[in-house]
Amino acid sequence: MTAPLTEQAGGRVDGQQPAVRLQAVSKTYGQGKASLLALDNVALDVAPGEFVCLLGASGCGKSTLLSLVAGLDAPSAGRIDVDRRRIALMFQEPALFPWLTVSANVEMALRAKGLGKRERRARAAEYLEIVHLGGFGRKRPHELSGGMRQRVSLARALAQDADVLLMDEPFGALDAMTRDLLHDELERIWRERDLAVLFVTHNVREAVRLGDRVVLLSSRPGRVVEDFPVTLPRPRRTDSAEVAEQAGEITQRLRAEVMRHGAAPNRVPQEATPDGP
Amino acid sequence: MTAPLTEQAGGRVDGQQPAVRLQAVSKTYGQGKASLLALDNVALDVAPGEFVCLLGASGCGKSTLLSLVAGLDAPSAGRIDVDRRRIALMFQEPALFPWLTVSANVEMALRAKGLGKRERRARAAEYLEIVHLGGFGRKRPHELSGGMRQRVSLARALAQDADVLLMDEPFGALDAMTRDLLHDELERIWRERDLAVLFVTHNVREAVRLGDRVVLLSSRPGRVVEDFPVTLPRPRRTDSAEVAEQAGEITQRLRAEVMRHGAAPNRVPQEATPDGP
Amino acid sequence: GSGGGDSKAGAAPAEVRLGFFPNITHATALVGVEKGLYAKHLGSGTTLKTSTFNAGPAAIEAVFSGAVDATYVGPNPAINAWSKSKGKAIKIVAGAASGGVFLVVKPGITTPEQLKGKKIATPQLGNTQDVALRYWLTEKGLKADTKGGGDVHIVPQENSQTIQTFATGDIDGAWVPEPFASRLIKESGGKVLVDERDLWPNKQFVITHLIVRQEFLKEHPDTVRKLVEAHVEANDLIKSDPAGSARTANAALQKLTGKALKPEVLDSAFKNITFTDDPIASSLVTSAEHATKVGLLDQVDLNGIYDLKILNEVLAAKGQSPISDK
Amino acid sequence: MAADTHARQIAGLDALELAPARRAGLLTRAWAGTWPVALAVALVLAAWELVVLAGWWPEYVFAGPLTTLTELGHRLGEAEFYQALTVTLRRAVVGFALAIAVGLVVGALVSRIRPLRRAVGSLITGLQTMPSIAWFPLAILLFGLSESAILFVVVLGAAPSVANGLIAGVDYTPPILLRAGHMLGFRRLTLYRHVILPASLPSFLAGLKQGWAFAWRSLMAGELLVIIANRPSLGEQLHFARELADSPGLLATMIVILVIGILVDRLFGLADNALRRRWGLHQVTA
Amino acid sequence: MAADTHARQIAGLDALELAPARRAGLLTRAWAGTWPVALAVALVLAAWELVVLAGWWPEYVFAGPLTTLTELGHRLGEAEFYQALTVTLRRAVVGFALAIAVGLVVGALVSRIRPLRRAVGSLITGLQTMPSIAWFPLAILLFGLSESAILFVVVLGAAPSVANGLIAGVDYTPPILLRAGHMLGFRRLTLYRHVILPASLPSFLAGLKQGWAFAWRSLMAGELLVIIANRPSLGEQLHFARELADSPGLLATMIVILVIGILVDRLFGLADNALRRRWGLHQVTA
Ligand SMILES: Nc1ncnc2c1ncn2[C@@H]1O[C@H](COP(=O)(O)OP(=O)(O)OP(=O)(O)O)[C@@H](O)[C@H]1O
Ligand SMILES: Nc1ncnc2c1ncn2[C@@H]1O[C@H](COP(=O)(O)OP(=O)(O)OP(=O)(O)O)[C@@H](O)[C@H]1O
Ligand SMILES: [Mg+2]
Ligand SMILES: [Mg+2]
Repeated sequence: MTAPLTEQAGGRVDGQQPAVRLQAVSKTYGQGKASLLALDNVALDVAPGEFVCLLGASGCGKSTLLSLVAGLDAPSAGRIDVDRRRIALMFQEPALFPWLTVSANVEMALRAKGLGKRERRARAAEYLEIVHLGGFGRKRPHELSGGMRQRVSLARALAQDADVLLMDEPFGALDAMTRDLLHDELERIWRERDLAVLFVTHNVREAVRLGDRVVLLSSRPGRVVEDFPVTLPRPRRTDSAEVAEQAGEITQRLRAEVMRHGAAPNRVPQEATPDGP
Repeated sequence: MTAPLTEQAGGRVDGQQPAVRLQAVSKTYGQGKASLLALDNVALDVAPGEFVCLLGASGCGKSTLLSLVAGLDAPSAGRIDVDRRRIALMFQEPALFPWLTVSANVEMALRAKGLGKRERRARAAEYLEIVHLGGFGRKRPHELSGGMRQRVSLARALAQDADVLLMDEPFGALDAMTRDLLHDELERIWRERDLAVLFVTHNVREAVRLGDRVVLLSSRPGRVVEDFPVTLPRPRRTDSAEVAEQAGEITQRLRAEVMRHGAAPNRVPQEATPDGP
Repeated sequence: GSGGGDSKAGAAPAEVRLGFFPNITHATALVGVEKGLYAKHLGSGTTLKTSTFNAGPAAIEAVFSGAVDATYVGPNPAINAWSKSKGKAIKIVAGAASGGVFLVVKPGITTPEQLKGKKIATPQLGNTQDVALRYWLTEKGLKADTKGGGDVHIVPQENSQTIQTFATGDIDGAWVPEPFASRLIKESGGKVLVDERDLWPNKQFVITHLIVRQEFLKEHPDTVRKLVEAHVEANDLIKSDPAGSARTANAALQKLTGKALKPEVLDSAFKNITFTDDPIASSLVTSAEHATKVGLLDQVDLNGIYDLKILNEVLAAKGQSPISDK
Repeated sequence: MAADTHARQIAGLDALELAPARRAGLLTRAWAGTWPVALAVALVLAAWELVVLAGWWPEYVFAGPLTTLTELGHRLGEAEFYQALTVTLRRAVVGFALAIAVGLVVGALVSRIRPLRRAVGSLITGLQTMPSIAWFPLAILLFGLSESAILFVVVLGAAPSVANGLIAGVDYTPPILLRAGHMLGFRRLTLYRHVILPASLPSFLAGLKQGWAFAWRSLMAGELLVIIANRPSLGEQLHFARELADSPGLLATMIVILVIGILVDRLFGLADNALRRRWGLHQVTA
Repeated sequence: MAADTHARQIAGLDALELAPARRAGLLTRAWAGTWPVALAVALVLAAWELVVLAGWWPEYVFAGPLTTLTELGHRLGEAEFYQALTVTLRRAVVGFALAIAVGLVVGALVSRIRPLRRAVGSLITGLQTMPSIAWFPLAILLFGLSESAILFVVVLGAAPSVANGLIAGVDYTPPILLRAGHMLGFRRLTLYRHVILPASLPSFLAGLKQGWAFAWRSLMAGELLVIIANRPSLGEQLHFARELADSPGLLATMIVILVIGILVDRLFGLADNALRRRWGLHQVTA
């Protein structure tokens, strides 16, 4: 079942070397009876400069996939290749350093580049400006609201200036307005830097608004069940009819997928099924 | 400016004693130059059995408002009265106890009621079932995905069996499907228990889907700028045209409100303005 | 390590390091240092560096590691050092003090028989006073084992603690040296049951003597001679002017410990101690035999522990009779 | 594919830092746990023997491993050693248990009652810095020449650590958990029992470990306080070994103390691992 | 309105627990910080005087507050006291600084290199439980009768605490922060410097506090090792006070030690408060 999908995914690379390539990747957490197959035989390619959105029910393995690609965890089986590039990961939680100011948190991303202190500070201020937090640089994370923390985390990820950007529900805690503004910013930066982006979201419209492709994961075990190309011309708008239409389609498919698992989509399977049905 | 709003809010109580009443509530964080006026002169009533949704830009003071109502923090000015009732608060973060299993986390909510151990366990299992996490009771929080943790937190809040339920972006990390299912569950419980709910969300449709009223907060300082009654008949569906329409209206107003603050809505004001312009 | 011996054998070292305790039984050193006698005899070529120790073990550790060249100590640490090093580490080159040890008991107790079932303190299991008490008890037909059982319960504890426990009634007596004996008498109304001097021939037994590292003795016999000369002069001074010396010693104590002895304790203690150049070899050997008998010491051969040649030369030069190392 | 694989990117130390602990076979794990210790012991023994062979100090000043281990073996063959060990360990355990009880109560009170904290908070560290010997006279006054006097010194030595560990833990309990507990209806004692104590457990455990070290050291000193008939103890043996300038005896006793310390640390290590596993902290650093 | 106001609901202790610290006036705050201490001191003095008045023990065995304070006042009037204080404090600071350096290096290495941890991890606690006197012979062998011997004993006493504090902190560093650091490109040393060390700071600080207590106690014992003429020290004074069964002297010295311990704790308290303020932990428990 996954074989044609792999080709479909691979087909989009157009002969170019993919920025990220997952081949038959599986991930099992735990051992024995309590083990849980989070990802099963996943194949996925992301081309350089491509914006791929990842959709799936809660707990289907999206974050797991990102942390495998980021190299924070090792797959139980399969192979992950990342082109010799810098990877940035924006975590699902803000993951800010509580002992640093907001500005210093962003500056941490600039340290690896060996910039001077003043330069770092100026750059951090720019990024904070981008996420609409100019002026909050001297506060500490605990003085920010949830959405503000998430934006600092975004600023930090952008500041890393990586070639591959992994984002885990980056706008989940933001209001629609701020979200729209940040969509534009993200799209601009993606264009300018020719980034490869792997973007996890629960908002189907957001996925269609931003992605070149929308990849749908099934639940427990996580498998790639569908790969929708989005060919709408950019710039797109979240509330445009076209986006709404394609989002509707994808939602249908998603709904079907979730339903396939029954009303309680997150029940633990009685046994781990290493090779699927 | 706030006076008519107060009446408007108060008007909906229909002579009955409100479950929650905020009168001219202000909240300032910090002191001196670094001080920040998070809430300014907020008046809000929630009647018993009423479902009030709170909308507002990121960082406008929604979480602050909930924690004032919950009594976790004291207002800098004004008065908050809560009818002699139990309050439950579902935090913006999951706030689970890392040393307890998922089930034990939910059971904590049942301790205060003096239930026996076995009874507690059975009840916790029921609530986990409600949030579609049946079978995950023996895992620990760190073994769950972000959305799953949020649902455990929801189960815990529901298990408290309070009269006033404060919820801070409870479905922010969930996919649309799971969200829909949980909307139904929440609505059912709200009905059955005749709960007063104060519900923070960034999803305008969600607000319209669930709320009796949708209250719009402005940004820094947070003030009540608009109070939309939602009179659509229940049961409502998130993707129905009526919900979409009213959500559209509210979004317009929200957009205008955010725009009023300029493109960068979260700039720190040069000076705290205790009494507004 | 050869510490201060930084020159060839025979040549005077740049420094000689002398140890002693800030304790009235070490009055020889206290007076000698206070009056500058050591410095005087050593001359300008060699400086005196003194180290004070709180007790025997530290002094012996310092001698073993070469951190001091000579030190005043009691009989026990000396025997220990001798036996542990199999006769390689030290030599006793002179005696310093004798006497000053008493069995002080509660007023009601007047005969040895009355000690049955009583608790008696000694400074330390297996030390001279402990051995003396045990031996004395066996002579009186009383049993006391090394674990605190028997007719009389022997409680080894530090002397300071004895002062306290005697006052609070936790113990009924103590076999202790000066100045603790005097303090028990003056402060807590204790009575002397035994003056240890009465148990020894000539009422003499060693309580303090001067030991020297063998290596140092081999390398710098002349320097040791000068030390001994100063030592003898200090003892002579004490004998000729006991009252003045007592004050000098007390002043030194004040300097070293921050606290002088009370005058009445000082007087009584000073009177009970005899300062002598004679190490009273017989008492050391007998004490060791006693220790073996009561089961606190393996047979130890003390032959050769004394090297009194230098002392006797110094005494001879002063026209005094030689001292035997037997 | 010429691209670097991640396996290579996170090679070496970092792989060790971040890769999850794969459960290896029992034998492999036992070996992984044993060889470093064996190697360390071998290295120490070799270095020790070398120092002795170099002849800087005579054997009676610094005994070699052979002499020491012979002495140790000799002791291990005697009943008295086991008596001493039993007596000392019993005192240590009883004293430590008392210290935990006292430390818990004091820590709990001081950490939550503000005026009390102002009044005596700093005193806890003050007491901790007080050497055991300073307490001896008081111990004797209060308890006479009895076991209790020893225990008193041990408790005074260890309880402040336990209390301080708890206080540090309480101070660093994440506010969000306190708030969550408050919302669940926990107040005062129940908040303590269900939220603060478990949240402070890691820090408390660290405090316990330090407390054990204090208890043990105080005990070694305190055992000289009351030398009780027919009851030899490790502290006494240590003291006598030094008193008699008995280098092999001293080193043998030190080895015994070290081994006990190491075993106790292993116990704490087990508790700590269980805790970290529960909290989900083992995945990254294991 | 008959409804309960929240102000009443969260009254009492809980208000204290959860209400944010309102900055009161300087005077009020000074008073709030002073009266509990003053009260505690007064209570202790009164109890002490009562015990003495009860006459259970003679004054020379257990001196009363008056005698003791007179003795203390007398000492405070003498230059020697300040000399002793200076000497001891200098040794304590130098020894502690060395111990921190050693503890940091050892802790950092042991916490991150797995075989090393297996090999010597438990040894750290083992060493911590080793009483100071056990080290004396070795100290003298290595350093002779010098200040270095004292410092050696102090470092051996305190470094294990510092190392253990750091290790505990490292073990309890939230994995998410480690991962964040890793993603920012920090590895090994830089990960240590920018993530692990700051994240471990609270635990490390607790370790430092314990380390100070160990250092101080070891120093009090170690100062007897080398009694240098004309260089009085607190440890020496404590010892002689006890040796001579000088009750007022002992109590006076104990007071001095307590006061120093309390002042040092206040210093740590300041550091700790700054830390908690930074981390946003002060809001709830302040
Ligand atoms: N550290 C872990 N140990 C054990 N199981 C884990 C661990 N992390 C994740 N899992 C399990 O793996 C599955 C996938 O988790 P993951 O976090 O990848 O989901 P997700 O798709 O990101 O979900 P969400 O949208 O809710 O964030 C879940 O069932 C979860 O229980
Ligand atoms: N503990 C605090 N100390 C100082 N300032 C704070 C604190 N908590 C919140 N604030 C400030 O108060 C304002 C409102 O914060 P709040 O968390 O209530 O926002 P919110 O509406 O919940 O936002 P979001 O949707 O992003 O969660 C923000 O500007 C924030 O910086
Ligand atoms: Mg996730
Ligand atoms: Mg919020």
